[in-house]
Amino acid sequence: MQRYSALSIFHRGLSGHESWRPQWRRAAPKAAYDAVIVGGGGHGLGTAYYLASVHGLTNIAVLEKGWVGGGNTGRNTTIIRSNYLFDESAALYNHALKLWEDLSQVLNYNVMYSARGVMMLAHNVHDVQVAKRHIHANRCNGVDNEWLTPEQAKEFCPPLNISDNIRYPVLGAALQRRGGTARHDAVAWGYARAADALGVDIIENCEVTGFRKDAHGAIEAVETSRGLITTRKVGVVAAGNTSAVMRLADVRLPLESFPLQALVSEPVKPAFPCVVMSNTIHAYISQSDKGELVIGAGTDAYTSYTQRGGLHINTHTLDAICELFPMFRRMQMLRNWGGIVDVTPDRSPIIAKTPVKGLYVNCGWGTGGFKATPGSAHVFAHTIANDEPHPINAPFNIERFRDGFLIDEAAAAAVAH
Amino acid sequence: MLQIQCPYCGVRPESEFAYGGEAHIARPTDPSTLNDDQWAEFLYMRTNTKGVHAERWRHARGCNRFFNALRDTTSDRFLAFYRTGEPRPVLAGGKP
Amino acid sequence: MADTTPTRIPASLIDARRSPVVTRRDWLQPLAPRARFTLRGGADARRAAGAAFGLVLPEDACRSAATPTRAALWLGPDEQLLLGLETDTASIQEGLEQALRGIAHSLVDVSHRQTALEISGPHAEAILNGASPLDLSLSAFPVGMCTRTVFEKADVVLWRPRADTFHIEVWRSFTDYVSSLIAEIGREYYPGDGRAA
Amino acid sequence: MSAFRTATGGRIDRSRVIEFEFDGVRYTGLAGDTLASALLANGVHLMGRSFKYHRPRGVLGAGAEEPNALVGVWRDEARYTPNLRATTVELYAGLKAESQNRSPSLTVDKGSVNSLLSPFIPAGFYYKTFMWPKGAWKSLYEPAIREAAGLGRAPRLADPDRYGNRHAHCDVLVIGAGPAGIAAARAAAAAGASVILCDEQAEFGGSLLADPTAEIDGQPAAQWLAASLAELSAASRVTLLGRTTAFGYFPHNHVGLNQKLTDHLDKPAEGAIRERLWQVRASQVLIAQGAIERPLVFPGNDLPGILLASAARTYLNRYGVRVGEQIAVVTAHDAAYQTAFELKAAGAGIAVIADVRADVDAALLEQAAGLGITVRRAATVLGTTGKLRVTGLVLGSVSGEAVQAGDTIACDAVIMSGGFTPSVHLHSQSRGKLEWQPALGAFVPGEAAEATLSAGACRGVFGLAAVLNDGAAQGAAAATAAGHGAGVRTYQASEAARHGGGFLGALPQPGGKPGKKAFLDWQNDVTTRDIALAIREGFVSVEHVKRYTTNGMATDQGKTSNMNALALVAATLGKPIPECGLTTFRMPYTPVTFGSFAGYSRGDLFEPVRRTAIHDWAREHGAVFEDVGAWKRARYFPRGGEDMHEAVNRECIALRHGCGIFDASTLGKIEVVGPDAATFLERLYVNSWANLKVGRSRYGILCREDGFVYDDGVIARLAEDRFHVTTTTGGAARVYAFMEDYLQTEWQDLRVWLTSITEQYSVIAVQGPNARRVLEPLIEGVDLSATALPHMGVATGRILGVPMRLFRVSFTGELGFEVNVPADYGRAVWEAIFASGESHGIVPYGTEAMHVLRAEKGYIIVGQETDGTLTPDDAGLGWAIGRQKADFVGKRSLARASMQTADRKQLVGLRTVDPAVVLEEGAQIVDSPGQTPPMRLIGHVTSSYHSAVLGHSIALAVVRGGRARLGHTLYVPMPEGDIPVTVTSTVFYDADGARLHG
Repeated sequence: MQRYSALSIFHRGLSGHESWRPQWRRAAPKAAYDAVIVGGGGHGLGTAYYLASVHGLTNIAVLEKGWVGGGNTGRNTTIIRSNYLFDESAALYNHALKLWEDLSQVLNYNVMYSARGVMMLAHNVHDVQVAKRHIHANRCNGVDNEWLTPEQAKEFCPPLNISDNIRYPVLGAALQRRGGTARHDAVAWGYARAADALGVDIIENCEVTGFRKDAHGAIEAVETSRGLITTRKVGVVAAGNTSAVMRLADVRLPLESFPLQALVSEPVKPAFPCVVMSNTIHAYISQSDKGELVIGAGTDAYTSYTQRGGLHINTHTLDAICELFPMFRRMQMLRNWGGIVDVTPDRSPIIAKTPVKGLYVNCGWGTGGFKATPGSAHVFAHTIANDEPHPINAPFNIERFRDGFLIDEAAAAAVAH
Repeated sequence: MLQIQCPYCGVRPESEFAYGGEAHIARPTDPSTLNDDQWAEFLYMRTNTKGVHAERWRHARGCNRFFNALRDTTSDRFLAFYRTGEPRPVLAGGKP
Repeated sequence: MADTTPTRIPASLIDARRSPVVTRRDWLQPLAPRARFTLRGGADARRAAGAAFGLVLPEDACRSAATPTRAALWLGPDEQLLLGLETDTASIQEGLEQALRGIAHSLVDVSHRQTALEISGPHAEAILNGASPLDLSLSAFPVGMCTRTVFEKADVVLWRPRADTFHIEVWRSFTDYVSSLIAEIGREYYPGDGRAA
Repeated sequence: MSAFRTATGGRIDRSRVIEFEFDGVRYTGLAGDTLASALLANGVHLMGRSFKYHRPRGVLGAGAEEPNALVGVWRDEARYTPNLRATTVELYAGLKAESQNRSPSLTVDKGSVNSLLSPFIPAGFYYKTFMWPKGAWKSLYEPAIREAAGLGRAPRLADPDRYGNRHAHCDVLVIGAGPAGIAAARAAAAAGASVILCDEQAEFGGSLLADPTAEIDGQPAAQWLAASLAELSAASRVTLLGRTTAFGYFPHNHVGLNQKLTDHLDKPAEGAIRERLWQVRASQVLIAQGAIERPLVFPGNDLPGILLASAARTYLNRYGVRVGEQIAVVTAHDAAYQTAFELKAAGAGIAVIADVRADVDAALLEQAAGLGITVRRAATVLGTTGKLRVTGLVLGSVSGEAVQAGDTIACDAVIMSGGFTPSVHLHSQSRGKLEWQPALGAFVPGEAAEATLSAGACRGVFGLAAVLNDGAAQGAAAATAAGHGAGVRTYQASEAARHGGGFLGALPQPGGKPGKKAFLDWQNDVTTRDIALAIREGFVSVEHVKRYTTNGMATDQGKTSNMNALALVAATLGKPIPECGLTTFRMPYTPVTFGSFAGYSRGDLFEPVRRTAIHDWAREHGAVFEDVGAWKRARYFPRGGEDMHEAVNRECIALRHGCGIFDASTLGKIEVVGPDAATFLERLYVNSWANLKVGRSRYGILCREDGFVYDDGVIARLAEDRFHVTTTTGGAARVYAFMEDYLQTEWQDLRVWLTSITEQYSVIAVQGPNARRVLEPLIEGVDLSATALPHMGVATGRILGVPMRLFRVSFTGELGFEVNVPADYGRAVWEAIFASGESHGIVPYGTEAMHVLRAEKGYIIVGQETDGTLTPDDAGLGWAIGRQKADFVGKRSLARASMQTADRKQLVGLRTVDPAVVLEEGAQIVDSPGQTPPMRLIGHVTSSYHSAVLGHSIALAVVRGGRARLGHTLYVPMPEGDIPVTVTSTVFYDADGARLHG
């Protein structure tokens, strides 16, 4: 692997940058692999990287039907936090957060993880109760999260409107200082490059069209648009398309895929120092390194694979932003896009073995998968390598829906009285 | 915002409707006879079709009626609307 | 079911029976309190109720039937909103209950659940379209049409009794919102009116 | 007037001189100018600095495609708007504008050092560095990069302007009012279709506005335009929207338009709407957006003074401005010749026409020769000279593969044309397919995904007559498709310009290597070398190239750059262009103001403020309110400087000793009526209902099918077939929908109907030992005695003559009633009760005291004690479940083994060992002291208060296996240390319920 550094840029710059090599090879599929990952987003590429780097499985391939990082990895608002309520979730997301902290150095690729702080606003008494419950649970789990008064929130985020003249005045906020953002493309590319360097084949424009099982029902091969690939282990990490891929193996999952839109403003000089989220007003916002305000909100109401949604989602997102940050009313939307988010009934992911031997699935991240990328990939690699879940992802199995052991982050946050 | 044809009121904007999830998942008449797997199937398993999807809508801010629709989830184009209780229409070309 | 007409309500209380305050304008008026009933049930209930109410209750979707003092609005295949004079509340209820005896139905007094606004004049359509996503042109929303619908972030019943006039029935706690929003939209056409108090 | 303004011509108003300011310097322009045209008229080309290298830049275009001339504009500090394109900012008197992304000034910019460093900051350099030392990214590098990035500055004050919204419907929405759009609108209107015609510019006419010599149907184009617009304005079913950009194409022919209403005015009227969002639902959408000229890519092509030929023509013919004195032309397309000829006629010198093509139409060459203009064929450009303004063009010549260096032509402006790219943005946004037309060298709209048509240049039709006739034909087709049959008319037209040629990619350089500083994307500073580097590093998908180089991601969204970049990628990879594909076109077409999306939604119009009929009384009596959903509820009624705790303590004690009055109107209420009403509730709620007698009520619990508590409330049986169901305040709408779902889709056999009566009634809770005495004098027709109306009894009668539903219920543990009266009488009845109660020590109390009072009794609040993961049994409500019932919603889920385990979280009471300590709600619970993170958490505190009546704190909590821990000591770990607590019953007060039944 060509090492990246300021010095290497300087040296190669002197010769017109002619000597850079591809960040990863354009591999063609081989006839057989020890393991195949379906889905070339951050989670899938990361899984391949950890399979190779932690578990020594290097004869593996990542199959991507389009281009690497072109799904939700390249379409999200890049928020990173770990202040989840339930112990299981906190453990998973905090595992990820720890990996984020030195991911750039580990991958030798600047993923621009920036702990700018994630502030979640409370607008009513119920919000305050929910926020406090999170803060206490997080503290006891070793996850940083603290309560801010409105004045402290304003100090942390000067553009915030904490006056009484808005519909839902800010009563306070929960702040996770280690939360922040990272550069989404860099995560996919950094993992791709690092995995490639360990021998992983990254195969773009390769769509899975079927699975072959042996007499015992175990996976023995993957059929693809670029030919048959023999393998005994397949990890599916296909986000919004997971249901469709798993159907090829006759595995049904408790998933529904919804359109999720996000948008950015035109770039401006630094105007917004952190990430702010509001569940009550339904919006979240941060500013990218490029200067764009990055804004997201809820999903469209219906399942869809179109990667687009309605105008009303934008009007409702932006009226919320303008209410909280009235000085941004004259800012202009530069670009809007849509992703497909796969959602489980309890809004928590599935990272698990499946009823089919040799077939593993990592899905159901809903609107929040980016932040988990390194942790998700790390424990999924463990699950595939050992045919047993890592203790962190053991609760995130499929059977929990049958048995009622839900990890219901949504219900815990959003019931009004 | 989608345009949705309520079988009672005609074409209306999506904002008048509530999405009701996948259609034709009837509540078992006697849930006590189901094992946990079967019950979980009813509760949670969805086809999440990439293609023609039978789904429920309720004209919640209109005539208040539930009805069903066939929609291609790869284009969001509606292919049929029909009333609750009616069988899923067979589309021209035999596509279910 | 109790008779809902006040029999010996003090005058002060009768005066108190006022909808939430809406600033009166030429083109936007609060309507006087009225009798309102939700009738739900089948065609048999509608036939019987219509006979007692003095109207043929509309069977066609989103259509109304009206006399100078009464109206029946189709809100759903099994739901009608019956409107009458406030002073007729008791007699309407009695008449309907009698006519509907033995027929499965639901008749519920909702007189106080909602208030009514009238918006009229040459800009009524345009102003309503500031918040209503419906096609309100006369060909799409003819005189006599009525429907429950969305008005930005509130639900309303919209009824067009005359070409240049719409009635908006709205749940009482949304009256402020709907009337203020209409006033805000209408400022463009009636700049002198200011925002609703 | 300045040297660059022509003596005559143009569509500006020469009688109205307008003063404005740019970077603190005062200038004058003319009415009808844009900021860009006015500055050009003053000889100012330098208008901005680029994003990355801070290179000096002038205008490139004359419209929405402009990547360079971005300015901040303000009337006052609160109306500061960054990043506006000077080419679309209309001049008004007193306009103030400033350049951006420069420090200290536009001519001397510290950031331009980046340009010198450019060999060492190629595409994607930031992915490869800034990684050491760990942590420095956030503290050191990122702040510096952020400061350097960004364009303008964000507004700092709240925007005082208003924004509007309009929903509209039409048969045909025509987007773009150039010749194609106007012909289309006329055709559709003539057929009887309702038409909306919008155009982003201040004036309709599109290319006609810059073509003074064109003729249509035998008359000058300007006359035809005026007549056509007059005809359309007069048509009753046609709506014309100027300054209106169709920015987004949403599913089902829903198109977002942004209309600018005041930005061009000298003095907008007070309160005038600045911009309006039109949300148009069209039967047919007809796109006539025209085409955008492509720049040519050559070294040094970004100096101020180098601009598109079509822009120069627009400045000349529409604004009466010559872009230079001595102009060099570089072109691969015929149209630039006409611009050169017109500039020459207007008094400018044409230094050269360098044509990339070897074969050029003989007529053009002849005409050029006739005007004394030198034409070089098979030319290329090897560089430019100049610093803040172009001073010369270094030409070369191409012969086969070989490129020969040539001479430098002195000039003060360069106009260039690489041909025209059809604007397929909206067609593509709608998910319509694109087709590659090799002859045109362009993508044009292919199969549509929606009811979409395109006409004119945006679908590759060029030439005035062809464009008009295409517009007319497509307009008629759109009308026909919308149900208005139409005939097709044809136009005769002539124009001077020709429409042949075109070039994609970078102009040839010696040795076949990319030249230095040959820009593809002006704003984001993407050069041919960046594209080459991206491909070298393996970024071969066009989406990857775009993301790695940021080509096409600037505020112009690649309007001038995407096709050249794509051609370069294709050439480098040796693949045909269509095989490389195009990056996705994303909404919006041009940037759109946030405020216009928000529209009227701000403050109290952001979301309805729901107030009860008693709200004003509470306000007048000093209530402090809280938001509960959209409702405002009185939280407490402080007296004389009390804080919340003092007020709540007083309210609680007064109630327990005398009487309290509470506005419970926000509780959801549903009237469930029909012969099968009892059966329905039996199937839905966990409780038994068949045996509930008329005149009695019962506390009901509703689960979801997954067995978790969803809602609760008292349900009264008013008649055999009539129930009055109450829900939580927040649950009203969703419980109603939940009920309708089961009725309509699962149990169609039931004859039951629902009516929401939440707002029909004001609900006045009168609670406390004196409640009966307070109410008795006011009530007719109901015997309030304990025997006639026992706890959970329900009666109808009158209060003050007003019909009333009276519930003997208590959420406080005291003798209590809830008076339901028609809402318009709510306040009057409330006041009468309050007056009656004054001799009995009545106090108004709010939700906070209500919470304390119910917690003292161990009554849960759904959403506070429960969180969607608790079963009725977990919540201590197992007693309510109808054991004999074969089924109810959620029953099967409750039968799962996991729902029966002993270690489920169960509701318990907690007492702190120190009675003065009030636990924090949400605090966690452990079973041994001194734990360190991660702790073994076994539950959390759901409710916690100081109980004034009991004189100690109380708390409710959910704890694993809680009921088996009764009497045990547990610990609440707080940052200051563990707080020991004792597990108790959930009922802290009046455990045997004597007071309730009083």
